[in-house]
Amino acid sequence: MTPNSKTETPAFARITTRREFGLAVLIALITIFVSFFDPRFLDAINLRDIIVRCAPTAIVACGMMLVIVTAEIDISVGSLMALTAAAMGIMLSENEWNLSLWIGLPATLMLGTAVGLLTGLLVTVGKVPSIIVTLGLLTALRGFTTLIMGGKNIDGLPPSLQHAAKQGFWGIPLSVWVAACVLVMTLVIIAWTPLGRRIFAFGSSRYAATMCGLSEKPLKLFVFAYTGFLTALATIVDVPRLPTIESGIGLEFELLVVTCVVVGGVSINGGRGTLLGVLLAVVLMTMIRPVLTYLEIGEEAEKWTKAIQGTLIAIAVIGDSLFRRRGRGESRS
Amino acid sequence: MMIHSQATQSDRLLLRIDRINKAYGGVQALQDVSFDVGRGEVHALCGENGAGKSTLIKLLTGVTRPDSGSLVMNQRALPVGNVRGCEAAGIAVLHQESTAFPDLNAIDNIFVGRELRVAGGLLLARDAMRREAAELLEQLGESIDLTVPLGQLPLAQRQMVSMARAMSCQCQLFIMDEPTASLSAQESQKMLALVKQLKEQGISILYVSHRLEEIFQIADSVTVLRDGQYVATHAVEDLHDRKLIQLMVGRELDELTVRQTVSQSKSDETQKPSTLKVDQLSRQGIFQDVSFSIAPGEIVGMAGLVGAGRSEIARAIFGIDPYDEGTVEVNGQMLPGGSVARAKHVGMAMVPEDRQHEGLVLPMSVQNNLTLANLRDLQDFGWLSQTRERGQAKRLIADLDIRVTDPQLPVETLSGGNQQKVVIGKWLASMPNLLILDEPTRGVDVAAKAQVHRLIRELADEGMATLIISSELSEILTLSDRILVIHQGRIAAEFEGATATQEQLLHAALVGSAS
Amino acid sequence: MTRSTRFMLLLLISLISLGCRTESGTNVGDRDKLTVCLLPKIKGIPYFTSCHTGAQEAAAELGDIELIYDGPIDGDPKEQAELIEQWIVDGVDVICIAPNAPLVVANAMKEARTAGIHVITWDADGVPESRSFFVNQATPESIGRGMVDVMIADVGPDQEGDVVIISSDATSANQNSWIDAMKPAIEESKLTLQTIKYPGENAANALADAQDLIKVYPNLKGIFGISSVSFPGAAEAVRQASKSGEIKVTGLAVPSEMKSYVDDGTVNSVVLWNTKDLGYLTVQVAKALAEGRLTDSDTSLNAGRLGEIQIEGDNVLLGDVMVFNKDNIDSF
Amino acid sequence: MNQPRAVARFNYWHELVLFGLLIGLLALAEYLSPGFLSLRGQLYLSRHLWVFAIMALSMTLIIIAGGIDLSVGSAMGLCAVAFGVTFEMTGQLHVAIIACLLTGVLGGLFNGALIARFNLHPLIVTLATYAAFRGMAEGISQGESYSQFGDRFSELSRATLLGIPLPGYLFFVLAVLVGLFLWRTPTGRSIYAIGHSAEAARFSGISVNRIRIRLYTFSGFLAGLATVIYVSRFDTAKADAGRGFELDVITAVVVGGTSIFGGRGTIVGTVLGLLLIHETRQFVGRYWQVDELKSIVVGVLLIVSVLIYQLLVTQRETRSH
Repeated sequence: MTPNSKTETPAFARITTRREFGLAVLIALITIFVSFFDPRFLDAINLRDIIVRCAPTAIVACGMMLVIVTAEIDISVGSLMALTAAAMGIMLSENEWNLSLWIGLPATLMLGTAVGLLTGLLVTVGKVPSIIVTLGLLTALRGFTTLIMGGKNIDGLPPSLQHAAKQGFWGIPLSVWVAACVLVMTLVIIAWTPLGRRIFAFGSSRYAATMCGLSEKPLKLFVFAYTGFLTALATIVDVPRLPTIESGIGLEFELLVVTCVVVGGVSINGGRGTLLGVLLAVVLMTMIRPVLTYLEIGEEAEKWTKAIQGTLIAIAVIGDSLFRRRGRGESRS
Repeated sequence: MMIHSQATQSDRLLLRIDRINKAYGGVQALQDVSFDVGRGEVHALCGENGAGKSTLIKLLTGVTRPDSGSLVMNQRALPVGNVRGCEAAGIAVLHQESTAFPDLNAIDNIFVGRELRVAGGLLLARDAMRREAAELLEQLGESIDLTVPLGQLPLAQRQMVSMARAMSCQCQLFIMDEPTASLSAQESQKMLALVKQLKEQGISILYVSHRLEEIFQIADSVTVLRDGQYVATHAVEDLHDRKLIQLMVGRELDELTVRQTVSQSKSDETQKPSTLKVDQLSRQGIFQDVSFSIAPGEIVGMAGLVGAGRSEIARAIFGIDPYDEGTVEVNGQMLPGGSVARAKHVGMAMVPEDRQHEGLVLPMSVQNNLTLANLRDLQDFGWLSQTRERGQAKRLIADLDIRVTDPQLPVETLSGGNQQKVVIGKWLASMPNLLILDEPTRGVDVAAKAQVHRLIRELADEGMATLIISSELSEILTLSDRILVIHQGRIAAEFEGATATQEQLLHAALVGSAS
Repeated sequence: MTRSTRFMLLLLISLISLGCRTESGTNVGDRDKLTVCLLPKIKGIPYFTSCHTGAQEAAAELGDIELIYDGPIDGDPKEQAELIEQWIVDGVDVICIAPNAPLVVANAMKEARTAGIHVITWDADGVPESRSFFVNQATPESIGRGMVDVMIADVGPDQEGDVVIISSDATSANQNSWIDAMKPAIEESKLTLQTIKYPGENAANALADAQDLIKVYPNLKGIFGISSVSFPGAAEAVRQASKSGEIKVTGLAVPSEMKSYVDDGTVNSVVLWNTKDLGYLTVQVAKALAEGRLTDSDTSLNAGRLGEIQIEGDNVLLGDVMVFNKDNIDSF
Repeated sequence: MNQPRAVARFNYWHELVLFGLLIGLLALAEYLSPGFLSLRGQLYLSRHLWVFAIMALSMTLIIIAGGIDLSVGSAMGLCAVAFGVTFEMTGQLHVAIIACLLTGVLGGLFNGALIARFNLHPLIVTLATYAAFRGMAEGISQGESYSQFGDRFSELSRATLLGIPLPGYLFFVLAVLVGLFLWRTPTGRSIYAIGHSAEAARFSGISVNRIRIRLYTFSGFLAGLATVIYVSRFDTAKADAGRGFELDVITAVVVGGTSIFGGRGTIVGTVLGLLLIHETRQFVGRYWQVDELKSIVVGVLLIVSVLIYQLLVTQRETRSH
């Protein structure tokens, strides 16, 4: 950054140095590459499948993004997803309590929000670092879920819920509609509400925020509660799509979500990141599995799946920070 | 004690500061300070570093609260310790350090914390904010890309955005803390024009600056603080720069031109090879062609305005920052750039400007801080010797007269002066032969300051080559054998310590050449 | 800093002195009762829960048995070994283990035997010298072959076409051993094994992989879902793709879990054995072994409601794998 | 500063609280479940501890220096595969062990180089290598396990001397060395300084980057060492070795009083944290016989231990102002 560059940076240069651009190019390249091998990759049904799989990750990533923007982290969302799934199953299943949807779903959402709120309280009032709170919850909630499920899977969710999750409306499952709503809602929060601006302001500079008289507690309580709420929401719209509710639901989901948010360009030091970047990262991370299937890489190569995923994450994150280093270098300490 | 022209009409009076006291730790930052600011005037606040200006600003903006005394604005008491409350009362501030949010764009920076809203306060009035931001910036004569994060904008534009933020809240009193410190001459002129414009709109301005010519250009009246105490308020017509400097420094200038401590004649020592030799040192956009040398036992002062590049030169010499061209030689040994360890190895030591973050590890004990820079000298067969560690800490505490009851206490519990002595002591333990001191007495009380000065002189007499950077001219004049004045990254002038005067230094620092 | 030296020494000494109670181990629970530990591969999945039900039944029937059912909730074989070691210290009477990875737990099992505890394996065998008997419902060979046979039968014996396997993790020992048996069996048939997917124990990934496989291989005739997560996942994918009947899904699962898929024809046959009987028989064997009623040379055992059970060498035979379909699934 | 000085200056509150908790737990356990404290049983079951414990040492150093290493568990997987592959190729145990340690060192060096040289956030770097190391291990080994390393090797982790398993001695030697290193060497002191303020450390002439690289390399080395014990103990070298260990290790270190933000922590604390978690798991497993409870109790213990400490600290701070 030379101090005398008063002229505006050319729009093209500005776009190309952004994370979103890099991700979009990567997604495009991969798509072109795989559809060269197998044009069916671009079939509507496949694209629909990929979008459906993106939905739950995208929903929770919206909350996680805000958490990371405030320079905190929440690694308990996977276990929370299992807990809310179990709670939802127990409340709604015809083999269990068989409650009405109008009671069961709000109760599930409240449970998720409550756990998020608890995290927020421990972080703001209890002053326990968020990584520790959520690491504790990661193990504790998983154990608790297994305990209340008592070694059984839960079937018999209301058919209306299952139908909404599988077929949905106008051929698009409920989760996609909900994800779209959540994305819009989060976008509104970020761009159109004082709350969202303050969350970013706080993450950008704690010192400046204090000088402006912003207070920390309500912001952090909100981001954690919001993430909890969204996790419950993702559970409600996505889990009925699966064959059954088992205690392993959401295993390593927290890693996926955090990875998406980080790959999407949200700074782990807070303050910086865009929803578009996160969304693109979700798409990128989700499309790796189907891409490998479509490439028909064969049985032996299948065992390299994790290595390919890991390398891709490493390249996306490390390569990008190296690339971006040149543009910055100022104003952060 | 109050000499200021009492504004008799109460409607002429905007802000009354009445017998304010504030102490940090053991240091009295403000002591019984009282003065008034009139409506629609540009009121300059002057004083050397550590005089208490920043503390006063923090009190006025509600960041901290006074220990005693009252602040009255528009005949109503200011809500002390409440940022929003002070803002609502009509006080806006342009901070010295950037309080901008580097990741937010200009619009958000202007409005964070007091957003314009629609829909019953739920949503942001984005268009209105954008419009208003554009208007504000236009008033300021800036065309800024409103969508770019502020961190990517040049410094001057960031400053303008902060300015716009301050102006957006319909303030009656605008506090500007060193607004031109990091601006070029041209940009500074623009800023000054703005100040005049604001004044015409009937806004009072409390203007803090070290640049005297600016004060004479725009201020109506001047209040001088010294060592936390109120000195005087004068109408600017009654002052000239000499007198103002004298008020700030607190002594007659003539008195100062006579060196208090005359060092031994160095003439025979100039034959000795110099301890430090800097040749053609340059760093793109920061400093250029810096060449000088320091002989053993010599104290070289480095004067200049804040932001002139003094600290950056020192940091580059010490290996904290890289440099592009030139060489640094210590005792005949070439130093590779960018390695503090190497610099330490050849006997260089540096007391950095930012004591709290760079000089000390605050939560660590005094003893551990005192030994941090020469741990390797305290080891027996690879293990730290506790006896020797304790011994060294004890010796340094005694030698430097550090006031601490127990060396195991965290260093953050000490007063500023004692903390500074710890930083110096930490380096003395490694027995350097070249000491760089960056603002060695900033925020240090008078008694401790004198001790530090004596110490520096003693060390030089023992043969230490010393480079002192200070914004306090009296300090430079008192201590230095030779004085370099830095102006916009270059050595603008060189003076003999024995003959230089404050006026000469100021002139060189402001104008860039010797008078 | 001498203070801290003293402090650390103090800590160390008190810790050591604390531990110094030299009287040796006591036992869990009631001494009059026989303590039998049932160690599943994974605790908390329906398969082992239903084995547990059978075991409880036997324990209640036999009366003087205290049954402990515990195992790793994440299926970690390391934790199985740790549980065995814990039980050695507790001094239980019999440990019945379904080893997740035989080698990992072998040393612990041997030590348990040295400590005088009877060790038997069930559900899957361990290293032979580490246990006295294996309650054998199926070997990896018979499971793998069984699944392929069922698939061939479902697809039609002379049909050509593609099949795929959806396993668990690439490192899952059981699944890998079944795959080793399945490959030659598929090789011998007219079916072609296209690929193997490893979604882990993740239901969403299993469903996704199955969906993609259906799209990629148009000539796909069958999917093997060989974990408790991938079988329902594969069935669900076929159902959602409305290919029930066209693509056959088979695998290992507790019948009740797959009932809805069998009912609507997505799954013709589920390969398994009677899990309740397996748990029941295991406890029966444990009791007989502890009371000395069962020795190495025996060829049969009276196992309560199961009647006379064959013993072949050190294998107690529950019977071979069973195939559940529309006709008989309701009775389980 | 005239609050009771002796109280404020005592730096080992957390360790003392942990020690109290440990005693309380042991007493409760012995009361509820007689025979819990038998020396033989305790020593025998201590074998559950060593693999974690060894890795907790380097994790303590890294966290004190303000970093974190999420990749240690995955590094173990990679080391195990390196061990297995080398043994299969050469049939030589010592070659396999060297390969295993070397893999760990290289993995750690890779982490350290990225973090220090390119100034990347340790959480991001090790999150990436967390996935990459495990994936490479699975790919190279094709999911297969290696075994049959011989009885003598297997004996290595099971043999005892005076009732204490050999890995226990290894751990104690390492713990004492690392503890002394941290407490009594220039570099150890520097690690604390870096954790509190990397900038101030740099201004004191401490080679922050070099120390960081060495710490992560050491972490990788200990992951390799832990793998050797792991492989010996379970007779199996496989890509899934050490799955989930990173969280267990971090939990132990944090329960042991090391601040996740750096600058504070001791090896004594880590040892106490390890013991507390170990004994809690033992007690829960023995008393309730419900595996699910273990994770619940350990999770709650983690949160509560830090919560109590934070409450104590904030209280002390408010009192002193």
